[in-house]
Amino acid sequence: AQSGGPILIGATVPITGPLSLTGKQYYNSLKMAEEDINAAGGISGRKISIAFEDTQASNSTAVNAFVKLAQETKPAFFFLSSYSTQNLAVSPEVAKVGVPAVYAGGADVVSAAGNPWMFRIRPADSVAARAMVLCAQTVLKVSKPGIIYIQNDFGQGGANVAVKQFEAAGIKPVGVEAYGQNDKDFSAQMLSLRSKGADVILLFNYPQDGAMLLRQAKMLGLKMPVITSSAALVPAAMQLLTPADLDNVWGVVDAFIDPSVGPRMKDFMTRYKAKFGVDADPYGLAYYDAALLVAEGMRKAGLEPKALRDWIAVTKDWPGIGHTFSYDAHGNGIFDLAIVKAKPGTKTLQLVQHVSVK
Amino acid sequence: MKLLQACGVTKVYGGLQALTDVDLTVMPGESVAVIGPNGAGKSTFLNVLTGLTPPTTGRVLFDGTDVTKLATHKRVRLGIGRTFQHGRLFSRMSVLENVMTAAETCRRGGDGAPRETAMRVLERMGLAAQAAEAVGSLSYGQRRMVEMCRVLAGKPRVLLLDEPAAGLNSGEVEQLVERLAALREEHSVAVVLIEHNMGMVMRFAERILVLNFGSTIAEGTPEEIQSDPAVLTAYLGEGYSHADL
Amino acid sequence: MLTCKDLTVAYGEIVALHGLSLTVGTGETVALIGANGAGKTTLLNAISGLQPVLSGDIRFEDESLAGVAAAHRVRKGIAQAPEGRRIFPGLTVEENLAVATAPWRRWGEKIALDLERVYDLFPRLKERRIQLGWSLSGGEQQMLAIGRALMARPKLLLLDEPSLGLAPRLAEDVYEQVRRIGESGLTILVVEQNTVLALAVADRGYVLENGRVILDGPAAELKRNALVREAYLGR
Amino acid sequence: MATRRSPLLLAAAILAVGLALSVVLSEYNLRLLNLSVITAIAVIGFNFAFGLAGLISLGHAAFVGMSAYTVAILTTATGWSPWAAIPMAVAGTVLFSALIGYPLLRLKGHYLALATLGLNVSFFIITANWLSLTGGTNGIPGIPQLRLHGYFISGERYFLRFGLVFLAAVAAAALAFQRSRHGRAMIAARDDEIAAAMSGIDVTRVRVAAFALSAACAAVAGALFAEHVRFIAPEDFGYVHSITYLAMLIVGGEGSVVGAILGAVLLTFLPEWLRFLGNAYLAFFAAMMLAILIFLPRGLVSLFRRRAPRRIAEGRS
Amino acid sequence: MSDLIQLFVNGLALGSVYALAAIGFVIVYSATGVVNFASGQFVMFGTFAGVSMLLDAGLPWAVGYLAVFVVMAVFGAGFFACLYLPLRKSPVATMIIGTVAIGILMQNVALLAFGSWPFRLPSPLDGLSVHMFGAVISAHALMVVAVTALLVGLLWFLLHRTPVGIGMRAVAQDMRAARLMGLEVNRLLALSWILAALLAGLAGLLLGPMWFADVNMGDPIALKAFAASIIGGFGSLPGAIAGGIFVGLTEVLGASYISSAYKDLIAFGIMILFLLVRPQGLFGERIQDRG
Ligand SMILES: Nc1ncnc2c1ncn2[C@@H]1O[C@H](COP(=O)(O)OP(=O)(O)OP(=O)(O)O)[C@@H](O)[C@H]1O
Ligand SMILES: Nc1ncnc2c1ncn2[C@@H]1O[C@H](COP(=O)(O)OP(=O)(O)OP(=O)(O)O)[C@@H](O)[C@H]1O
Ligand SMILES: [Mg+2]
Ligand SMILES: [Mg+2]
Repeated sequence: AQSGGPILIGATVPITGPLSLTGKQYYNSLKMAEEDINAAGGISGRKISIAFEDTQASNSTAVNAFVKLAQETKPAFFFLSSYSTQNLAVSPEVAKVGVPAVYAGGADVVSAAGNPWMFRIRPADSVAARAMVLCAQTVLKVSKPGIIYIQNDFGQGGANVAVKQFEAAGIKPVGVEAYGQNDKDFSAQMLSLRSKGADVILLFNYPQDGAMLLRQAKMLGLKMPVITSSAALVPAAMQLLTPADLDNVWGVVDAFIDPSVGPRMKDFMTRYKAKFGVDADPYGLAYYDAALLVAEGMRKAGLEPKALRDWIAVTKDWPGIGHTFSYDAHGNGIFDLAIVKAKPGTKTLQLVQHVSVK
Repeated sequence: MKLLQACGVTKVYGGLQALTDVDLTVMPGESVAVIGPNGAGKSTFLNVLTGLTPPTTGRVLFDGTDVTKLATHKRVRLGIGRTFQHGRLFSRMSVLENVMTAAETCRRGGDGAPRETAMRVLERMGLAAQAAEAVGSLSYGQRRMVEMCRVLAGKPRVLLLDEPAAGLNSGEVEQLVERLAALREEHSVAVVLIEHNMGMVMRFAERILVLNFGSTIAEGTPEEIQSDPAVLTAYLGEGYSHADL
Repeated sequence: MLTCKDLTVAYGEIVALHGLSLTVGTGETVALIGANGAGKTTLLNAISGLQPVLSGDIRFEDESLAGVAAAHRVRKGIAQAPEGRRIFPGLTVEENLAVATAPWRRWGEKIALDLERVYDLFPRLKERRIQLGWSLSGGEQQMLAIGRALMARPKLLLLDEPSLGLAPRLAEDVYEQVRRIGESGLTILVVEQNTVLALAVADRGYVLENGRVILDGPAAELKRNALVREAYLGR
Repeated sequence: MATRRSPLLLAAAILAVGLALSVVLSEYNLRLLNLSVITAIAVIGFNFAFGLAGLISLGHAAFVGMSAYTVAILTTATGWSPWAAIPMAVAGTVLFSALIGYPLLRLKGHYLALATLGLNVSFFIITANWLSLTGGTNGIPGIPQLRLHGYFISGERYFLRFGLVFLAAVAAAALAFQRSRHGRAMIAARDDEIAAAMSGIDVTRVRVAAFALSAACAAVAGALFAEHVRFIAPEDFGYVHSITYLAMLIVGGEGSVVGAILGAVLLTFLPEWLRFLGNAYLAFFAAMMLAILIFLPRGLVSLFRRRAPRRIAEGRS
Repeated sequence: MSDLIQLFVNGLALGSVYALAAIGFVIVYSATGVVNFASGQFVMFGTFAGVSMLLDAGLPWAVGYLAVFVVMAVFGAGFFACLYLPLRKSPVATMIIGTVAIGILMQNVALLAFGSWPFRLPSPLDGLSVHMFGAVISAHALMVVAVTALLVGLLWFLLHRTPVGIGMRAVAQDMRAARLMGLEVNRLLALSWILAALLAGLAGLLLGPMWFADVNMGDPIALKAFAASIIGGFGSLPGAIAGGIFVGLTEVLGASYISSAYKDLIAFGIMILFLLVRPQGLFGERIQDRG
């Protein structure tokens, strides 16, 4: 569609509002990917240029941002937000415009809707939840799980899958407790699970409340292990915690971010830190990987939307830094996660094992 | 046939006995004044008659039916009209619109269009020239007259006036008395008047009820009241004499 | 004590005072009478500094008040009991009174004597000391308004229709107190519709019409004046 | 003065301007215009409650949401036609508003504002948690499109023409109502409740009527919203949206139908126009809103109307 | 049983924080008549002032706290001069929207200045906690409870027993009459806003260590503070504390014994109920219209 000048790519991510905490990482990673791709010669000699628009914490704003880019910038490709309701809201517009797009939101309904233009670049919530259940069953070998989840699409979805998964294995969770996105006290939820005899707590959380939950668990003297989803262990949350807070905490994270993973990871981490002054997290990495994936797609299949989409749709075993991408019929590409745990007395995460949920 | 009747009205606010067992009967076309010191309960009495405050005990009858439990607006539609001590107008409306609201809600079969009714009332009270003005730009006296017009546009059968002469000078009071008298004559509207201006009360009222600390201390013709020693001490002041007016 | 010279005051395009002049001597009680809308309240507000003056000058104790904010005029000794009373509805009677001591009160200074003086004048207020302003009857509010103005320890007291809404006996009482206050040496400028009462306590009077002084002189003289008798005293 | 303009003229003007714009604007601007049209209907409704009857309701978005959810649930879960679901949603919302209006509208001023705010928060909590009915925070996707004579009303352009008809009708009706005796009764009940009762106005009924009318418009807007976006989630109807409606009305000009429309359009477009400012755009948006409040206290409509300054009693709180 | 005590203690601590936020709101309301929808953002500014002074500038406790108060006082004065004064005569709803707009502005300015990462504000009592009756409470939370109680006492004394405080209330009720009483209206109003900003600063400093500093923390706090002040009685200081604790306890106990998903519904439901049955709240005075 485009000719001459740089190849335009659109990114609608949350830059302001309560979701901007993670949005900032997407922004950084995409900026870095843009530079790296262009430094490596761009796409067949043409540079790429990413145009950003803010989605706020609002579905409507997300759609506005998308339509604005689609109409005015006419990008060859889109990066969508990691918030599933925003993705659900833009989904019809993406289909209407007919340009391939990747998104990071986990909710299964997004892929279930069967929009052929949208590809997920993180594990779906059901995948992550199943990994957490696996962690409880195989690593910790516990049988009376309790669940605490954040009251949004991510938490609700994750908790539901986890309950089903446990039940499939003949285990009935002793309790499922919710908390609001802005809550500051979790004693009721945690004490209730303790009094019901939970021998492990699964946490579906966002970064900040995740950190607060972990701290309050220690404050309340909870003894059972805690399995937390990715968010509580991203750098933004980790900086709020002490090593003691991480005691007996297991994380099921999207990707294990550690120099030991390999030279590419190490390189990414060092450069990211040098460039933005903060540590890389799995969310940002997902966008970076996706950008490289798409760049390769553009080189191989060209800019024609349908061709590009078809190329992504059949991608198998594409080696990203954080994950291996293999797309299925619903546009889900990531099925592996990492179980991590802090080295005792420190905040350094160590890999316990990889889990793959297919 | 009694038009408006209050039987044994008592009103208690917390520990304060604002009205104690007050009776009043108003016949059609009659003019009655309620006087008494400040805080005697006169405005409270009007509030009870109009339904703005429920009495603690006692009943209010209008035209033979018990209206004690009836909402204010329904009493108004039956024919009870009232003005307020501090004047209450709809500040975002013009003079005409103010008067029209009452003409509209109290419209009965056979009445003309509300706008005409309202205009007619304004003309009679000498305010036609100001019809289109915003009520905020009127002087105090004019505002009181607009309020009166609004009540009249509702075609009341009894008119309850709370200190209509306050803030008017004697010339204006004179005019007010004449207009009220004309009104009574033509439409046989009954009037209950609360007023501290004794000149007006004595000239206008056929009967006077005197309240003090919420209780009736005297009732009678103007002549009787003016010479009642209890009224003189409680209200008019020892030095009161007719010549002072 | 107070001199107004050629005052012009307007509300937008409506001119309320047309070059009005007036003086009040120290210790005098002066009555200001006039029909509705004559501009009496406007004049008091101009003196108090609530209403900006277009032209002309107001001098108080030989100092021009031009550019002096309302709060500072109170400090200089001009207090007003305003039209409509304007009691603070959510303050108790005593708090209403205490508010007015702000201009002179220093830290820790007691106001008990001032309160006592007001309660002496208006015993009813003492009974209602802890009642909230809004719940007072009209007459009680008027007493409170005057008492409140006195709490400012003024040299010049401006009263806007103090008898409005008062029972005859109370109106007389209030004027009796006004007289007492006047006799104690305070200078008073009182606006009044009840001409009889006002002229009974005043030393001198002014008659206002459409924003102009049309007549002035000693109270006794005004009481006899044909025009005043006709327009303001009835018959 | 706007109130003298005939309602039909206003409707014609809306249709004319809207149709002209529907031809020239880009898809993106058409989308924003569609959002403005839908929002304008809600704000006109809000004008009944606030502009006329003086009820500061911060729960308006809950009514928009209630209707949107009704449409969404009826069309997706039970397979109703949108044409049947929309009237049902409007009727249901109006009924509900009247029912809660009776107890709630005894409150005034800040109290009502905070009570309705609480109502809106409660609505959010319920829609976010009642998984089986509302789909929880994931919302309800896949709301079927409207169909007219066998054609889908799809695409921003066609939807705009469709929405404009509603806006024109609602605006004309609102204007006519405002000038009627019922509108005057609402203004009277706002200006002085006691005097209104003393003029024979049933203040409670008038208030509830204003509230219900405002809910009716909100419901129309909600139904259109569901049909426009075809995906709804609890956050689309949070209390922040209620505050936005109030802001739109005040920025446009309280008490005026034209003002309601202007405010809705401006505050929908403004943040989008400011996007070029990057991270700072919302800060600028807020600053501009403040500037309007300070320099145009009577709202945008005051730019178009000349009126002698009214004497306003000072002070009273 | 010890769980119940723990819940109770946590509810109390949470409630004092709400109360603390509500106090700033109440002061503004009773001294200026404004319902400040930006009150949550005021607290957020306080927390971030703490972040800059204690974390970024690394000042020692006493100096850092003092610096925060200076910053907040200046902010309060600026707010008064640039925003409150021009909007002073607007109707209630315009004022509400004005404060909402200011809240958005503050939030986005903070975002530009501090970014979206949360911070952990240190507390002098970090790491200390108190065990009693089988429950644990951090020493810092205990301090919040104590400070809140003390503050309410002090402020109540200020507003009801000192000339300045009575003057502030008078100004809120009738500005014109207040000028006639010789009150320096603007000075008192400025003082009210400065006081509100100082309180927000203190609230921010106390909140930061418990809740993390986050540019979006304002609205959720404000919402609970509203509920608290309604239940306690709009504009009443003892009400703010009673209401705050009521909301805090309802939230924690409701989550524990009724439903964690619907716990806020309970809090707001009770608020609405209060408005309907007893609009003056637990401690509020009722001012009526007399015919
Ligand atoms: N809502 C109320 N709550 C408590 N007390 C009240 C209330 N309304 C009136 N009062 C008290 O009841 C008494 C009677 O008041 P009311 O206003 O009826 O007097 P009034 O005779 O009209 O006096 P005035 O001539 O001064 O207007 C007063 O002492 C007043 O303080
Ligand atoms: N705020 C205002 N805006 C416009 N005009 C006003 C305003 N206040 C007063 N006026 C006008 O100025 C003139 C003088 O009013 P003022 O209130 O001084 O009269 P007054 O002599 O005190 O009358 P009253 O005896 O009724 O109190 C009147 O014509 C009035 O309509
Ligand atoms: Mg009275
Ligand atoms: Mg006057």
